[in-house]
Amino acid sequence: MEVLTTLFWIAVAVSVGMAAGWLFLRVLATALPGRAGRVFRSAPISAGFGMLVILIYLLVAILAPAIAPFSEREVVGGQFLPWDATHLLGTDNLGRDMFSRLVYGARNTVGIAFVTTALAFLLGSVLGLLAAAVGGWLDQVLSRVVDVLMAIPALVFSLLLLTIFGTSVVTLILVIAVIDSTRVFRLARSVGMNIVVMDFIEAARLRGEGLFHLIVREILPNASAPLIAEFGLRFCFVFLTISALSFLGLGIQPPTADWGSMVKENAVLITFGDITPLLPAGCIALLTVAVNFVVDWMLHRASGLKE
Amino acid sequence: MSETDKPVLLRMRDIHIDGRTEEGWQPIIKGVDLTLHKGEVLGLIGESGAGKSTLGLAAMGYTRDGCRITGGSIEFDGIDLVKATERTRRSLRGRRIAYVAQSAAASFNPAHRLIDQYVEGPVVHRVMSRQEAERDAVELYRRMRLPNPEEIGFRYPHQVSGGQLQRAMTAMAMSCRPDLIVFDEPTTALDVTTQIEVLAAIRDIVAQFDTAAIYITHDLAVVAQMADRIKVLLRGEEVEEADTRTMLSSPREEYTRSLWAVRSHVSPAKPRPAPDAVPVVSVRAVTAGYGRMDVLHNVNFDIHRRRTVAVVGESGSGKSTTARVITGLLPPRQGQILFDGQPLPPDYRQRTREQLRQIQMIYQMADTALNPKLRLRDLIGRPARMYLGLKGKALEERVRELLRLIELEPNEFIDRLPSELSGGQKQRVGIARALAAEPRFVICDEVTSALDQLVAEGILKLLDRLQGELDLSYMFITHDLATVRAIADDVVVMQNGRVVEQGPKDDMFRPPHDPYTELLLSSVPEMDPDWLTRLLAEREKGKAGAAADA
Amino acid sequence: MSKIWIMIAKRLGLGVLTLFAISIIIFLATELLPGDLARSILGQSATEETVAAFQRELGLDQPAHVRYAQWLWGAVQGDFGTSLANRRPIADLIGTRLANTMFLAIYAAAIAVPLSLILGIMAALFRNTWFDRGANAVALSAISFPEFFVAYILIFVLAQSGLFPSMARIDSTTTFADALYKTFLPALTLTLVVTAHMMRMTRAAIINLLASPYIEMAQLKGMPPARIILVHALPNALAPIITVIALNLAYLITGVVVVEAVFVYPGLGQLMVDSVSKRDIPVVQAVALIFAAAYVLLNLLADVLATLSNPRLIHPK
Amino acid sequence: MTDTKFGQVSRRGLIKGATAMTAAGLILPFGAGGALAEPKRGGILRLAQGSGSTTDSYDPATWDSQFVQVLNTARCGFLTEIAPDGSLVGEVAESWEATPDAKVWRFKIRKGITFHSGKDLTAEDVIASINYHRGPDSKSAAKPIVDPIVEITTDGPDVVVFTLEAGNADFPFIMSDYHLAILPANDGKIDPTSSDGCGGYVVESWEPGVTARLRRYENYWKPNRAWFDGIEMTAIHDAAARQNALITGEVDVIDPVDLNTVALLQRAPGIRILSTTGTQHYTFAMDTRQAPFNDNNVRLALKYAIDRQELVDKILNGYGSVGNDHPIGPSQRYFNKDLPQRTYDPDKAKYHLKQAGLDSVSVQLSAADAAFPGAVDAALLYSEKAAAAGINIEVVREPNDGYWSNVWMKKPWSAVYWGGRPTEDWMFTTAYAAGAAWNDSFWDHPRFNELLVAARSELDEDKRRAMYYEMQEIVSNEGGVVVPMFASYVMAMSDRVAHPEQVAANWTLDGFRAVERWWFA
Repeated sequence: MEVLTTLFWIAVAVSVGMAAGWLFLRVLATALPGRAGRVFRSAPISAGFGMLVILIYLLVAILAPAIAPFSEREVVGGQFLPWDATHLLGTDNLGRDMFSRLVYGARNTVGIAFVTTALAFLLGSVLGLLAAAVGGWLDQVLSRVVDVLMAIPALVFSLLLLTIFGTSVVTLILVIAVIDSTRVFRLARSVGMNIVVMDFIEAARLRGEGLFHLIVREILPNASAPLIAEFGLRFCFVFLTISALSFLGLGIQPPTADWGSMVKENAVLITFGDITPLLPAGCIALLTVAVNFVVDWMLHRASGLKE
Repeated sequence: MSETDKPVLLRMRDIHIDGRTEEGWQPIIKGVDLTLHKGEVLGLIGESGAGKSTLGLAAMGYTRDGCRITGGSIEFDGIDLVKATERTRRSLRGRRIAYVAQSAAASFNPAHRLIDQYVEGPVVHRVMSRQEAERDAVELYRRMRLPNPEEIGFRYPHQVSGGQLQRAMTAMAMSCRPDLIVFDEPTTALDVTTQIEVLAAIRDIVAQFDTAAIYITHDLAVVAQMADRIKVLLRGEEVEEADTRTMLSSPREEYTRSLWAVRSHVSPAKPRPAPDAVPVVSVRAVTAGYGRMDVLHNVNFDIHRRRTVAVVGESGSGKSTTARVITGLLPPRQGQILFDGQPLPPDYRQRTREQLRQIQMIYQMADTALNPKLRLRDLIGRPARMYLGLKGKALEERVRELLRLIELEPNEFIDRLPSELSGGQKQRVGIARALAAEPRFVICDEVTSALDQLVAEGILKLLDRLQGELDLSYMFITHDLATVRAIADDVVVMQNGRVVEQGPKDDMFRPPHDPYTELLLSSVPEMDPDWLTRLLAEREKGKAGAAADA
Repeated sequence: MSKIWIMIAKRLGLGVLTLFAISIIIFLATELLPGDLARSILGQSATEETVAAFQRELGLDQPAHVRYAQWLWGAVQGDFGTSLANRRPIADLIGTRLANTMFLAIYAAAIAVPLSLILGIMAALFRNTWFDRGANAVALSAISFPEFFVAYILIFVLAQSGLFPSMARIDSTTTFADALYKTFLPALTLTLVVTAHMMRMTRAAIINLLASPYIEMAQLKGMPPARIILVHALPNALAPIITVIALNLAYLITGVVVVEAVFVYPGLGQLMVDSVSKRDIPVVQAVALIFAAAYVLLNLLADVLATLSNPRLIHPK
Repeated sequence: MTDTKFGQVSRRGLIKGATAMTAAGLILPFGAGGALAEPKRGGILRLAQGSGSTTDSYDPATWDSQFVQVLNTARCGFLTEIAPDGSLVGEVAESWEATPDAKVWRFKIRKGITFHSGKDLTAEDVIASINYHRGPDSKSAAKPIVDPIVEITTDGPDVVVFTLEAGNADFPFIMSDYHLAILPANDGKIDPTSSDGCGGYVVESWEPGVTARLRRYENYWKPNRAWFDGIEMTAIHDAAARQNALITGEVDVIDPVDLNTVALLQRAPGIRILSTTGTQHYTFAMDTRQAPFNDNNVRLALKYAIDRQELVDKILNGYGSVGNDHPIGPSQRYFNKDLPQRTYDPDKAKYHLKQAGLDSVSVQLSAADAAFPGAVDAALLYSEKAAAAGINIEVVREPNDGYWSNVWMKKPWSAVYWGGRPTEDWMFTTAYAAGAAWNDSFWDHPRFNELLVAARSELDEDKRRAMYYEMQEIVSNEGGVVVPMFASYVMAMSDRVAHPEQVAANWTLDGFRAVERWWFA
């Protein structure tokens, strides 16, 4: 019976999500003029759902202080208060408002993940495309260095680096970004390799274009689809890395609310069937699914398959 | 020759097919009727975008992703393919209706041996057992005049040459002895000399098994050899249909006549250069290659001011490598390139910006030669900005001027992406980009071979005009002798990295020829429906004669 | 085939260089870590005197490069030394744990690889249907939960009901069948963690090929959709799939410290973390090298298999 | 039952005093149910603990985690043992006596004790075992506590004589320290890698950081101890995993219990919570040499700015009691009952800030869960409450890894955990005496130092009490350590496990001796 009820609610959630996604697409298609509108009209519902979720997250992140009834660090009541009108989602182990922390968590988590991923991509794709464009010894050196870095397990490596350099948000971002950038490098290089053999690159070289122009104007725009797709995945993995680091006692400094650490802080409750830890985990999962739905759609458009 | 007394095999009535674009569904085929009798070969002809392939595939009840049949009926041997279930259609495909694709190299699965792909059809359709099918394959390979018919099936596609693959694919299409084969431009990707063998093999086997065929091509001379009847398509609509000889001798429609007339452009002969004139570009004793392999052996030729030198040869002859040596992409092992009598640094990276500016290149595939993410403003403007330092208004004015020069309306085109252009327009943009540098020498690498003949003709005329206006010298790399005839002043014939013959065009097209030049020239299809038969007979005779001589 | 041998030889050579570079990086990193073994073992009880005595006994008073050279000299001769913390030979220390780690990795892979291939192929076959989207969403949700959280949920659902043990304690006396039963939950956790990635890649690699002319050819030969996916698309999609499988296998070997902690599984990950926190440098080095070697070898294996799957590379013209 | 053992020594007042020392106290509400039936033999106790590292070893110099402490307490014997009621009883030492100045101590070694290897325990073994921790080459964590021993000699086959550099009435207590295990000697040296011992359990196998299996030592000399046939100890670091193991019945006892969910765990059927309160306390130690902590007014302000009850409620979930800024717990012998309890008072905090000439102060507080469970949260709560007094505490979460070497006594203000010491003198000497190695507030108070030395050898009970009262007052009012709470040890066990009515509180798990003292009901 319990299974049936759960299935029922899952079905309800999926239907509501679909309906919302569809509606959102219609709105976008009508609201946006010309080409952009047409693009959205042909988008699948899953992509609409994804964009809607991302939009909501962004709004929540930006408007966090306006939405959250309490501050993220303020102790406002007893521990583990149940859900009620004042504390929509109850309170956590220190008596802080769960809902407010989730809302601020959106800001912190999404912000940190975005900065980290952006940095990883800046570093990884610039070097990767550089390796592809220049080739020769530079490519060899960079590729070997990346091979070496990738052969060290990421979690252990970040553990080492964070212990050496401390666990401020800045080092956290830098360490995860550097480790992630090795993965981005690989992708960017292989995508770049496919592009540099194209005639227009040859034409640009013969024109006497400099490296900067070659990479930024000629290669990068054509490598953007797979890079953006990877961005989506990596973006989500940053939460997981932070969460795993929290598990090992590193991670984001309290009392800053971030979903990864919040999962860790409340995880024990799941042992007793309490769903509180599902909330931050669900926030991460929903965003991951949403981002990837959008990414899938973009990849699909880029691949030219019309199905 | 009339087939009308034979029973009807395929009848398409008022077929409408739509394709999905970002603007929604757009019609591709707008109500075409088609009737094909048993054993009859119908030629479908038209330019790209005419809907030839779409129609050909519809004959199999198949539409590509993003297309759908919106109206009409397709009746194959009494079965309505539009209404039939997918399962029924699938059981017909490969067994009773087969398909031969344009690029055999791409259409053979690279992961499996030829024989495995051959037997798949008969086995899955339960026509024969695997052993029977393998035996049958050898027989058909033999009939398709493939070398080593017993063994060739055990090779992977990449181990077999293009012409052989195309024949193997025809054999594969024949594997279930279908009633109908759709040939979709089966020889377009082949060299002329190879094309002849494939055409002959296809013609014979279709005749032997009395198979009906739809033969899709844009090459009139080819279709003339293959088809009993010809249907001309234009933008999804039928222009006219007639028996081959009638169609060739007296086309009714203006459009058809214009197709027929394409090959008429011939550039006016120019005075020969003075013997002491310094050539713009000289290729001097160049030997070059990749890795340890030499691709070019001691290549020598000159290109004079305001002249067009056509470098002719089949794939692998070293034409494009020569271009790479001249541009500096491939520094030669020996020899050098002179520009205005002065040696150029062998590597483009050592050349000055001015030297780079003087030599520009136009590529065969405009699709890959234009950065798909840049608008024409930037694509064309970039060289002008780089070399000539133009900025702002002046730059924009120059881009507009160049667009007008290549006959594209500036206001309409300046902010388009390459993907929003047709093939011919893209090639024009390629030209404009080369011209933006204000070069003196332009290398044109197969610039027309990916284009329809009408479009190609437009490009050739444009290039011809610009040569006069802008004082340009061209090196024209091509495998198409018609192009040579149309535009060249001088011809360089290459084979296996060597120059076998060179001289002014008029001398080249006049016998006696080098034997290779002779082979090339004779392989160019002619509009005469009997040309292939006659040529084969002559070659047979020649061979017999040679044997007799020996 | 000789090409493959040359490639293997080259890659192995590079692999050795990689390992060497990693040993230096790890050594430097552990050097840079604040504190040392003596301090971390003595913990709150450390005094200057005892720390100094401890360091003398362990040879930590020697300069870093001397210690590295000694370690390297030993390692080259196959002697990875003894643990600084408890003087046990590192080979003994690592032996059973390596076996445990490999067991769990292979177990998880044995479930995850076929599962993700089947799901990926089915998703490609029924692309853009609700099956595809559903499988995709579930897989994505599974990877967006932190590993330990997935583990807790599985324990809550499967262990508290008594179906499976919540601890994966195995030792030399555990029978194979018993080990399979006891480590089912960690294996399942890891399966959930890695399946999504492999499944998505399988699906993407196959779909990527569906626009190929040879796929259209197969359709026009009247081949059924399942055969087209399996016989025509899959063999050509193997290279990226193998690569992603290798990456995930490497992860199963090197990245499972959190799962080990939750299920009390004596694997290498926990050893590595403990040794890092105790600054037991020889152990850290040895484990890091095992991890790196696993990564290098799996990548090499992936490349060899990808090469073998490509007739162009093994049947030259 | 211990009367006979002490019959001989109780004549001496000093020792009498020692036996009456009550170092710790007692069973708290949740434990009562366990002590029912008569003890009986049998069963394998499966014990899961939250510590234990792959780097653990048999070397007594390095025992630092609860896992090794419990393991080695089961495996080894010690000269003395702290009984559940907090009094000191002999173990390997049958009895002891001191000179009146408490400088020379004679321990009579019990006869008939054999090591697991079969070797008889002799005075030489005792000397070698203690000597292992002494001397310039000692790397032992116990070195500071055995340093005052000047000489160790034998007097006859079964008497060991310790000569101290200064009198110490609590010396026998020190000999109960968990590092000072008596191990078999060979040529006057113990083998720190050997697993031999004279305790109630023989180590069958030990995979450091994972599991240890022990079986009962059939020749164990204590008649009414070591009820279990064997012990299976597992290290489960993850709190949730530990609880799950208990809930699913895969282990019988877990320690510690995650305090966040202890209430939920208690509701699970067949599970009992046991907590003991003794000397374990959590502190925030500031470097009194550095500004602003060098000003006692700032220190007082900080002491008034913490809500102790909130910490006990939220961090300890009620499993503990409030501290009064000194390290002596309410159950201890000389606990100062007259000292008023300090409470959260932002106004007083502000007042003291004013006195220091400040309107507000900003300080960094370093914490990590390695300092004590919930340390970071405790610091956060502290910070929240202190804000009201104009004190801005920035909580810095430090890595758990390397906390004790890189943060504690390095950062100006950090969270600290103290297991506590059984005697006031030991505690004060360890962490509050000027120049002591672990004086983590770098505090130097002349009057306090003077009292410390005097009290150590003071034999008059009342005078001694007065001295310790004064010392507590000094530490509370002028010390550099905020002591917000005394934390109970909280364990959970299945109903099947029984234990005596009185459970020792000097350490967790019945003073590390649960495996020896408990049984299956």
